[in-house]
Amino acid sequence: MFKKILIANRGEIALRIIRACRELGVKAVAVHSTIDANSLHVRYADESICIGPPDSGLSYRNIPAILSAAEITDSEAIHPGYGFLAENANFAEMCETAGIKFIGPSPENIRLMGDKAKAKETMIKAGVPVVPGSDGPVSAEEDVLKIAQGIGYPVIIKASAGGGGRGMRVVHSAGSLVNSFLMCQSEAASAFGNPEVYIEKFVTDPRHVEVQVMADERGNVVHLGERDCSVQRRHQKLVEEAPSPAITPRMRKKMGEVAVAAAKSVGYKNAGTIEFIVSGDKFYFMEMNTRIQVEHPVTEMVTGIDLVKEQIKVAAGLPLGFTQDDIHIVGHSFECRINAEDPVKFTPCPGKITSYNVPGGPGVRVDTAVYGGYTVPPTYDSLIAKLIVYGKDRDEAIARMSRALDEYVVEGIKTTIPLQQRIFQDPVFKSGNYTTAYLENFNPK
Amino acid sequence: MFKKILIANRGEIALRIIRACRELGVKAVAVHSTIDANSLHVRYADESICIGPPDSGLSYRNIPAILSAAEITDSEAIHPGYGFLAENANFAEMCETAGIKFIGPSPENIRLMGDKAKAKETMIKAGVPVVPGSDGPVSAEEDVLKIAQGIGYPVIIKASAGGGGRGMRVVHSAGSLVNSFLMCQSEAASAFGNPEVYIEKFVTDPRHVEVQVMADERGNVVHLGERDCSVQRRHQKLVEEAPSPAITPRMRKKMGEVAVAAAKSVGYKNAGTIEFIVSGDKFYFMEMNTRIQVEHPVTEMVTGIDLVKEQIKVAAGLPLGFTQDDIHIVGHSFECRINAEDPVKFTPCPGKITSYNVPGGPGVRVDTAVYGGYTVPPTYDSLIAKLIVYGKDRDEAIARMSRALDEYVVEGIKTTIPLQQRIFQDPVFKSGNYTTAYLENFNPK
Amino acid sequence: MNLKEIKELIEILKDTDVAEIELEKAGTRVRIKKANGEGNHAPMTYTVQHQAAPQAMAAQAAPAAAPAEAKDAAPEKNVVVVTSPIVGTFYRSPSPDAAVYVEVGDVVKKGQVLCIIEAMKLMNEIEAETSGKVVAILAESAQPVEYGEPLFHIEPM
Amino acid sequence: MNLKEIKELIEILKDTDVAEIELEKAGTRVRIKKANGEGNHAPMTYTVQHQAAPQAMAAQAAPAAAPAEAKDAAPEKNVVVVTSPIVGTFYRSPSPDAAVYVEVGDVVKKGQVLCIIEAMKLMNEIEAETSGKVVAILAESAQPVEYGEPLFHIEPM
Repeated sequence: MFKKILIANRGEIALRIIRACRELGVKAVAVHSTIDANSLHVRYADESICIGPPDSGLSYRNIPAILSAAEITDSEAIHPGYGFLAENANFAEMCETAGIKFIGPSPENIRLMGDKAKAKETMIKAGVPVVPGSDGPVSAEEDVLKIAQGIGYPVIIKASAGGGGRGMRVVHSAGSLVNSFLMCQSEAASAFGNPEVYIEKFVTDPRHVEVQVMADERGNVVHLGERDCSVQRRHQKLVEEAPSPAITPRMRKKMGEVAVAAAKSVGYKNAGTIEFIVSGDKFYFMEMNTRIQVEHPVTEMVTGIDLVKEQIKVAAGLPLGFTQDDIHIVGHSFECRINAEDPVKFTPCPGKITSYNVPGGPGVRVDTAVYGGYTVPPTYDSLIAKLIVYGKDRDEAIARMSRALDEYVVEGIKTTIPLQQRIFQDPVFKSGNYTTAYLENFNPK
Repeated sequence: MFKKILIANRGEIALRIIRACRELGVKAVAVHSTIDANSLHVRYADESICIGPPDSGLSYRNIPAILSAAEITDSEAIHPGYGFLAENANFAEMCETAGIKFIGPSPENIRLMGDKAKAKETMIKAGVPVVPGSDGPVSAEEDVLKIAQGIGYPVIIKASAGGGGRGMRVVHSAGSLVNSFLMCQSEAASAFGNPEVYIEKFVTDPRHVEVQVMADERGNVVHLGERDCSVQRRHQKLVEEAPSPAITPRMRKKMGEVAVAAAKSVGYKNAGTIEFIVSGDKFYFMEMNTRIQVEHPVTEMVTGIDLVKEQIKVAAGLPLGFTQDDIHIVGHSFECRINAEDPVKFTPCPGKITSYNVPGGPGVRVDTAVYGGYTVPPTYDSLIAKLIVYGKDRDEAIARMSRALDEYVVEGIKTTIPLQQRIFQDPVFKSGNYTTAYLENFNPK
Repeated sequence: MNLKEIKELIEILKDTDVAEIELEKAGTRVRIKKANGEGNHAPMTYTVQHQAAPQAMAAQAAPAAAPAEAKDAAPEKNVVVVTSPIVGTFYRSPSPDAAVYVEVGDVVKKGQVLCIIEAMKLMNEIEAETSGKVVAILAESAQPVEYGEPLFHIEPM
Repeated sequence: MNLKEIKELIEILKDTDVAEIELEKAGTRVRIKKANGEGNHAPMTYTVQHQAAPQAMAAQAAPAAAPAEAKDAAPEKNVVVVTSPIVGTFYRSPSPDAAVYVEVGDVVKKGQVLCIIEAMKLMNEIEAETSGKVVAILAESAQPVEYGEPLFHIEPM
């Protein structure tokens, strides 16, 4: 096991990693920008190094500064957390060159999964289902008709140069396909200066479901079930749960096996998440995240596995502490991401927390780096806390989250708590029958 | 289910019960003394009633005031918590008379178990092992010799009028028995004005192990495993754990069966705890507590059962939500009672909490009613918080408690945290091989 | 608490022989101490220390935080506050049809019954502890009252 | 609470016989105490104490809380503090056997090398940004330094 680890991050995830280090008897080195000098991650670490000014480009993303900090503190490994340098293949490579263990997958894995086209190609080879479609631009009308026939309606025509919901058309039958195709081409030409379009199956009632995998450096890969992250606003997740109310045990097994096969096919190491788009009993690969996720605690709650400690252990060369047979999904867990944001407009709301009280009691976990009197800086992302609950079933977990949200006092800044309180009272959410469109349409009285 | 429950208590247990109510959708009424007007239990309840001045005899133990408060708020049931009126049979009876459900066992059960001699008698009848002895005073030398012969050495001679460790003599062999017996008699006569002594088997290396039982009002009784509470100072528990490192699965089964049989023999209802003194593979009945215990959370952590919600549900006439077969002890849990006390001299230390930060992260639960800026009044007991951890095994739980204690910031008053930090670093405690004498002898460098 | 309130506090202090005042209110604490100089008045110290709404909780919707104190906000000078000695239901008259015991403006004698508080099916008569004029009745008939809840203001005569 | 409010408070105090006022509000505490003497001309002192270390953490053993600030405690007036622009290892001389770049008392010119900081196996020369006299050297040779850690005090000339 390592003697000392440097944590190249801040906020709650830095604290999370420090906690794992303490429980493993490993010394933790915090790095921080000048504005974070009084942060909890600095206070709870065994050592700390100031690495630069508030601008994360000059501090938390400053590779030379972080490697120097590791060097002068004799750190044997670096945990990147999530965000910042977590999915930076160059950083992982430079760690390797400097003889410092990067706690995560290989630079090659990071690079591969960072390239969406290559990642998709790799997944297809590994037998992972992807959304069927033209697999590249189409220009001939007859090709469009043939492909749509093959994949079945509804289909979606997308401008290659489009994005963010622009340059798309959903087509429900062959009758309007050619017309829509031509219109989409001309719109794309005028809007993006590029008439190229491609065609894909349109996934109805999509859910965002992701499978956690964990791999050691000896070739063992285990999946830890799924998380449902469909409650999002513009791809920002707000509530996550495990297990997903949309996934049957049979689907769970199948998705898990697919995820393990995918990870094995690329020789994956450490923690990773394979994101799927799910519709009914179909699931399609979206992308693979080569890091610990913000929402990892819900998986920890229902499996009893400490993922961050496991990350450190496998990076130190130890075998996984469990096999697939040891993984049992028991109970239900939710996470609310408490952001310092206006709960209606989602505008960031940094500032000083004047009053603060965290919820407690059975089944409640809080991962946070803030405290009463702390000033949330405007410099970094707005996540200030993760409120996680566990219950023996989904109903108990919902009731528990409701009461925990009611107990949470954060004054001085606005947070997303009022929105999350409403979500946990909403019959649609409570039914479990929601899609990624849920939050956009959510407007209870 | 009840619509509204009155909580006849204060502090963390009142908050614990409010949390259970909220999760069950039951309104909670807090009662409070004048000094507790700004307490968290008052703030988190749906309604609150001031019932008297700080003196608990005039407020939290004031039966007429509490029943009036229940009446004017239309409360259907009263949860007594622990302490105060929790084991007051008259109160339970008066609740019954007033048509208010007492959330606990029957007045008869409370009365029976409150009378130590009758309780012991009842247990013997139910087949529960008790410490063998003279079963009353002995006066003839030959009787003493015969009894000691029967139960085996070492034996202990105790003055009937003694207590608190005074008027006792341990005898290891027949040679010194008569002499010790006579000396004890004369000492008892001069010290307590009563020469009566009795004789019992002296239990070597005793551990305090208690079994949690839960019974509904339909005759179902289930045990939820044991808690080890041997870390105590003058019968004040400081650290508890579940399961006990001294109990084998076979003993657990046997003790559990005995506890269930005992509860069934008296028609016991609701939550109860049977305390045993354990020595090697022998266990003897000490007493039965007819209430929820302070240390109930460790059982909740390893069984996944919410005991307080279960109390309310069975009081409302619902059947137990589980059978004996559903109970599986998984993982390991510790509780530290954080008292506002000097960690060396144990003198109470009430006062204002000037700085406060609770531990968080995986496997950590805090049950408390204090917060930054709160003034711990000198009026009530010194327990300010319960820090509970869960780990997949005892080692993980120990490491987790250590790091959680390190994270806990309570400034302005002295607490037992420094002592508990030392306990969780102590090789003897870590080995699990400790007895009730542990804390008295604990004096690490 | 704002500056105006503090100024008022100081004004209040001026014409008294109070030497020092300390007040904590909703996260704000003020302590005012008079100059020693004048020196002829007996140096009396008076400390009002309200257990300020705990900071961590300041904005928490406190369902019933210190209701007694809240209602007891500003009894005027020379007024005796009669508070409820028990939890129960307040009645201004012995029965629904009967006349009320007292009205605002009435002059009562020490020992005179002011109201009834029912608790545990028992009717408890609450008597005046001083003779005087009833200047305020603070609870409504048939309304539940807490321990310490103010019921009457009596101006001693 | 801002200065304007404090000034107003002092104004209020002036025309009263209040000797001392202490006010705590949202983490800031002010205490104003009138001079002992009778005279109105006596100077008034006031202290504004910002609750700097977060209250909840005040007494927490902070392993390395604001190390830069701590060491930078009290540079004198007219002193330029040269801080480390990078994380690395500080060296006072180009090699162990070589003479140090500067000593206390030396006069340096703008652009003159003061020390080396090694980071990522690269030697970074740190130059004086102003001409002046070296009045203090705050780091030891071969010692690790953080970003922003003060290295030299230079008195501009």
